[in-house]
Amino acid sequence: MAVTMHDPMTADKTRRRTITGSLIGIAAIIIVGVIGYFLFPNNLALLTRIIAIALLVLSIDLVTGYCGVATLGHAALFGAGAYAAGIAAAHYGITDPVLMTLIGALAGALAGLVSGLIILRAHGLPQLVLSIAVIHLFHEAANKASSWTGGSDGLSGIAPDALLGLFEFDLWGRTAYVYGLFLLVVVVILLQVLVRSPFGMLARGVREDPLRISAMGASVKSVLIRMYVISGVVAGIGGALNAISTQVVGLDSLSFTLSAEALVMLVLGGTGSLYGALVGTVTFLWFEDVVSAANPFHWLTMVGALLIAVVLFAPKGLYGTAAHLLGRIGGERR
Amino acid sequence: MNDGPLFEVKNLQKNFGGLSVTDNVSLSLVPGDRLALIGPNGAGKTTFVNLVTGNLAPNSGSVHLAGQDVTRSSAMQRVRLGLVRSFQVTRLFYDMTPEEHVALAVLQREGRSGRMIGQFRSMPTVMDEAREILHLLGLLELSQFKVREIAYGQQRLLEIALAMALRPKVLLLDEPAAGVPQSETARIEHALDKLPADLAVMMIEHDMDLVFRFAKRVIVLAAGTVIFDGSPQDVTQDARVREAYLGSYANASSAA
Amino acid sequence: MKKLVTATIAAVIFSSAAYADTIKVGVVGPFSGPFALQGKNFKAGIDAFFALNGNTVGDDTIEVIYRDVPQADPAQSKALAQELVVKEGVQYLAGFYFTPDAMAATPILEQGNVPMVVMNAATSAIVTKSPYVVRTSFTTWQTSTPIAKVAKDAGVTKVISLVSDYGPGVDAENAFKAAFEKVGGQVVEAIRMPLSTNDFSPIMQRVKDSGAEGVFAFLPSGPTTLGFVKAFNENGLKDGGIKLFAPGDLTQESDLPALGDAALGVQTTFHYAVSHDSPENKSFVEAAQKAIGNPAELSFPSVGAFDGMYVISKMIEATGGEQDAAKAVEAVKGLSWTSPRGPVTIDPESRHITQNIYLREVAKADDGTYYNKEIQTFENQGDPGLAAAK
Amino acid sequence: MQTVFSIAVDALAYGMVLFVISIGLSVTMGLMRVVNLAHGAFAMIGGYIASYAARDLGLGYAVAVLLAVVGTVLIAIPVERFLYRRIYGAPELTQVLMTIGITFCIIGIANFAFGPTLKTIPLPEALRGSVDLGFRSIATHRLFAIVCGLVVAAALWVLIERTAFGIKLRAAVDNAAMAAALGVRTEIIYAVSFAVAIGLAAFGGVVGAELLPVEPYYALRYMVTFLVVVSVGGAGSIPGALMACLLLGAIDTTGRYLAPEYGEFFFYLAVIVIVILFPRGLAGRFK
Repeated sequence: MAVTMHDPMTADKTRRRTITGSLIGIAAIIIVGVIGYFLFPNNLALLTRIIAIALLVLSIDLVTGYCGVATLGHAALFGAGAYAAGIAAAHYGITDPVLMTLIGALAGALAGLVSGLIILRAHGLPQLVLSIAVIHLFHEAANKASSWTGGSDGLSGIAPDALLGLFEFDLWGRTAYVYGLFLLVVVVILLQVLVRSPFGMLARGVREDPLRISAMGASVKSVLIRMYVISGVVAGIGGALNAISTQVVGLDSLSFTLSAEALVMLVLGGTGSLYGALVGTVTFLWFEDVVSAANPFHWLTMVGALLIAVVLFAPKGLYGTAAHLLGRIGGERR
Repeated sequence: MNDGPLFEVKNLQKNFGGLSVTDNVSLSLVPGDRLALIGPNGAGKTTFVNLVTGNLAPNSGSVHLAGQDVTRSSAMQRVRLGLVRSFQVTRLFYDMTPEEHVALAVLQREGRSGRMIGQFRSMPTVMDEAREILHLLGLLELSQFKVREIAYGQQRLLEIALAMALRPKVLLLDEPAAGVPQSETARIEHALDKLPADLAVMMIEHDMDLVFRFAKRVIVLAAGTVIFDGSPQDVTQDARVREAYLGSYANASSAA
Repeated sequence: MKKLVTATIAAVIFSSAAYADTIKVGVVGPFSGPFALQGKNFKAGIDAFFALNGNTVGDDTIEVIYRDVPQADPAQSKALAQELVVKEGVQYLAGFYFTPDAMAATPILEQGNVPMVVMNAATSAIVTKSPYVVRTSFTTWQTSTPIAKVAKDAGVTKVISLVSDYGPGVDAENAFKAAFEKVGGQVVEAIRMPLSTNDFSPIMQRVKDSGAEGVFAFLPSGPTTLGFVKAFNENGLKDGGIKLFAPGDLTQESDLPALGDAALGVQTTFHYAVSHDSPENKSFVEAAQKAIGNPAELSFPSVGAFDGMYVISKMIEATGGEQDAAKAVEAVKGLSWTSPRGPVTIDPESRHITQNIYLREVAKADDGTYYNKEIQTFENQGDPGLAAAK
Repeated sequence: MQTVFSIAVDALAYGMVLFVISIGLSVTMGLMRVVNLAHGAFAMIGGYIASYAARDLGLGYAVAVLLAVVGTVLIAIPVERFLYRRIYGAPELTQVLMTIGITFCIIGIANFAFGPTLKTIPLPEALRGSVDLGFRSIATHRLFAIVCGLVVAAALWVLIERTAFGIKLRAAVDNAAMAAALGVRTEIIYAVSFAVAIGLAAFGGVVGAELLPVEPYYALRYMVTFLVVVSVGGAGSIPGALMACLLLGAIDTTGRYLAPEYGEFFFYLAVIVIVILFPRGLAGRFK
């Protein structure tokens, strides 16, 4: 067709540029991960924890950053994954780590569906309150079902098999870390594909103007519910990773505190971009680890100061502001 | 398809409290219709649009689309049946490009917008159609800019492009030229000329020049009821229309 | 890159070589957050131990590394414990205020060849999770059982049980019920209250309606105990002659200034009162109060930490500073000594501490401060919880 | 029957305590559109000041309350000037980040300055003890809290609906640019409203201290409760907040009486049902 002859290059270039961008991003994650492995061989447990939480933060980003749904109850999805994987191992003897991960993902998806159906009944502040109510209900349910979950003592007795029958989950946490890094990379690749897909575009549309989306004949609610389920898969994998690597699941994984902290990490890094979520998580947890080791008694003040500083000097979040600045420099050069 | 009109509104009624905002309105459209709906401020045009598109539920009366009763259908379902609207105040995704907008609409029409893998840029049919529509409306050069970076007049054109991409049977244009500087209305008119011939179009508009150039038929709404239904030539001669417009609308139309 | 790796390896070797004469002890506890007070008490107990006994055992020097887990968070606890073992090279893990935090770290012990000394976490089952766990605090079963006899002796036969709805609360409910029914009493109703309860008035109404003559209560130490005790008085239960029995968490010393007159006369059973009258305790309290800064903040976790350090010092002595968890734990099985709380023994079988449990009553001292006055001693109490679980 | 009355009285007292503390938050969130998660932190500061004045300095209760309100407002003024002013009109998530940061800092400072123990505010003789209502006795300070709640509600209503300041405030909220064009100094209006909200927080923190005791984690422990109450009532509406507090107080109290072990379930299920039925808050319907 004549029209397409106009500039077939531009679209192709855009496509190639985004794909290159994604590849660079993935490569960066792997490189940082490998450097982390060699630079902090004794801190792998912390690094694994960061990866698990990063999956939760990514999952919040899917609904908050990409669809505009604010939530303070997302740990429900993470905790569901953690408990499902843990219960499968402790009560049913399903100790294969890959199988546990799949169970976690499935449970996360289910929890995503349930909490999505409730939370999406309102907007704005009432929505935030619904999400708080949901996480408290999940928390109470886990506390009550103590014969399954161990209640407040935590669910212990989770002993995952060697990964692929070859690699034991050892004291040094090497296997858990490598497995976690692998999961993270796979998830980020899939999410890259997702956010660039027609569905990803639809989700961004929902964030910017739901009314316009429905005027195009698409169902806003269905988009949001589907995204909630996907988000549940991601968070559930994070929860399962947590259960596998620490071999115990506590009520904290279903808590308001974790939900709120994860949201703070996301906003810290910058919403609406996968890398923002990762940068936010790493910065927050690393900062917390360093300051709390330096002063276990009064580190909270430092974290508070960091948050205030970010709002004042990097209002789009750390990654968002950096990307914006780089974009401006790049723009001037062009 | 049956022999009835493509689109029909029967005895539509909407009350807010004791006030009838839409009072027993009936009208119908056939393929190829070019209808302008006009009326002074407060005549109930916006309410009527919302009733037709399904954003408001009527107290009584019915809406039919292609022989089907859609009175109880949601706005979304009506779009899928071929009733598409544009907005009086631009509603677009400011962080996305025109190309993405139109491609999304095309994908949505084809039922492919839920696909979670692949990019529209690697779907040749979608790309071809999107670029064709953008080209038709003269937006192709802007296709890679963010919408927030392009001029308002062009954003209005993109609204029309979006509607076209959905290939409607009935198109409801809510003041397509609202907020566009006089110098650029020609481009809007130009775009309207390119709408498919068999499409039924209902336009709500204040700009009488545009109405006269575009419409083959005019309906005047005042105080919630239809007071005139006829040709553009006759509308200015009608006594009731003059009465309804005296004062309030005479000023508004010259200002528009 | 190569340089970096070399440097890292050098650092690792250097740090592992360094503990030839410095023995590191990693202490995990809540040093910030809502339970920071209890973490502060850990540190005070440990500092008091060093103040009284020095920080050397033979020619080895003990160094304590603190890690913060503000709220029960097993994942973080495990990550920090792991970091302490592999990165900091600690030979002993200690502390652990919450049960899930302690449980989470137990899988590390055998692989890391590290004993764990639990300084607070009070669920019976922890010691069964690994043969390298030794506990110097108490269990909820241990402190909740004797109060049943106290209630019976006071002539109360119908009791309503009110506990916070979480692990230790459930333990307390079961312990009391078992012991009270054994002596012929009856628990007419057992209510579990959400941890987040702010207003206890409706629950006091339930107590009135139940027709019980006494209340058994377990709440974690901290803000909620204040509301509970006040509601008990203000709703006329105290004046109505209903007696309140509880393990000592309800009236920990650091909460007493806030509870004030409201708590006067409340009887609790516990393993330690700051007021315990013995020369050992006198010197301990003096050192610990100095360490904590504000004397009013001193409470029971400090003594668990103090004795925990004593046990660790004995372990170091037995192993000569070598890392040998099995030998270290073996050495303290059956160990007896006089703690600030009184005579204690590490039970060789369960590795839990056998100790006196005291009946105390909140009283007002001459200087206007409040304290737990010991009025009766139940000697050599083991952990009935472990037996009950079997 | 007696039990029903008794529960009702408890519910009323609990609801009014919630009301006194949360109403300030309703003002900031509804009228100034700031999600102020640090509200509880200011209530806590009030509690600390009152405790210090009454317990450590031995001042009277009334003086302590006054000092608490004035002192907290004085502390809040620079915070408003340098931090809050930056987030008026910012996205909700940014406001959440900023105000959580402020909360963390205040907790850290309170912990450092006053230590982690519980702080009480000694009541005057008149408020100690219990009053016999015939069918039961109730603590005098609870009656006092009920009265305080009613007085605050009435005073606020008058301030917003009946004074020149109220008119300017509502104008500034509806359309800041227009109000500014009409000569209303919106910055001052905002600063004053913020001060009023903080003063109410401090007042509530002191009056409610018997039920919600003052300690460093106060700010986080009750944050969710305040947020829920305000949003269930409909932010910015005084009658809405009052209804929400009484309703949620009643649900909480009744649930705690009938089935304490499922108290949390009742409460949050009720919240979900109410929010779904009244998405714009209880007061939304009546506007």
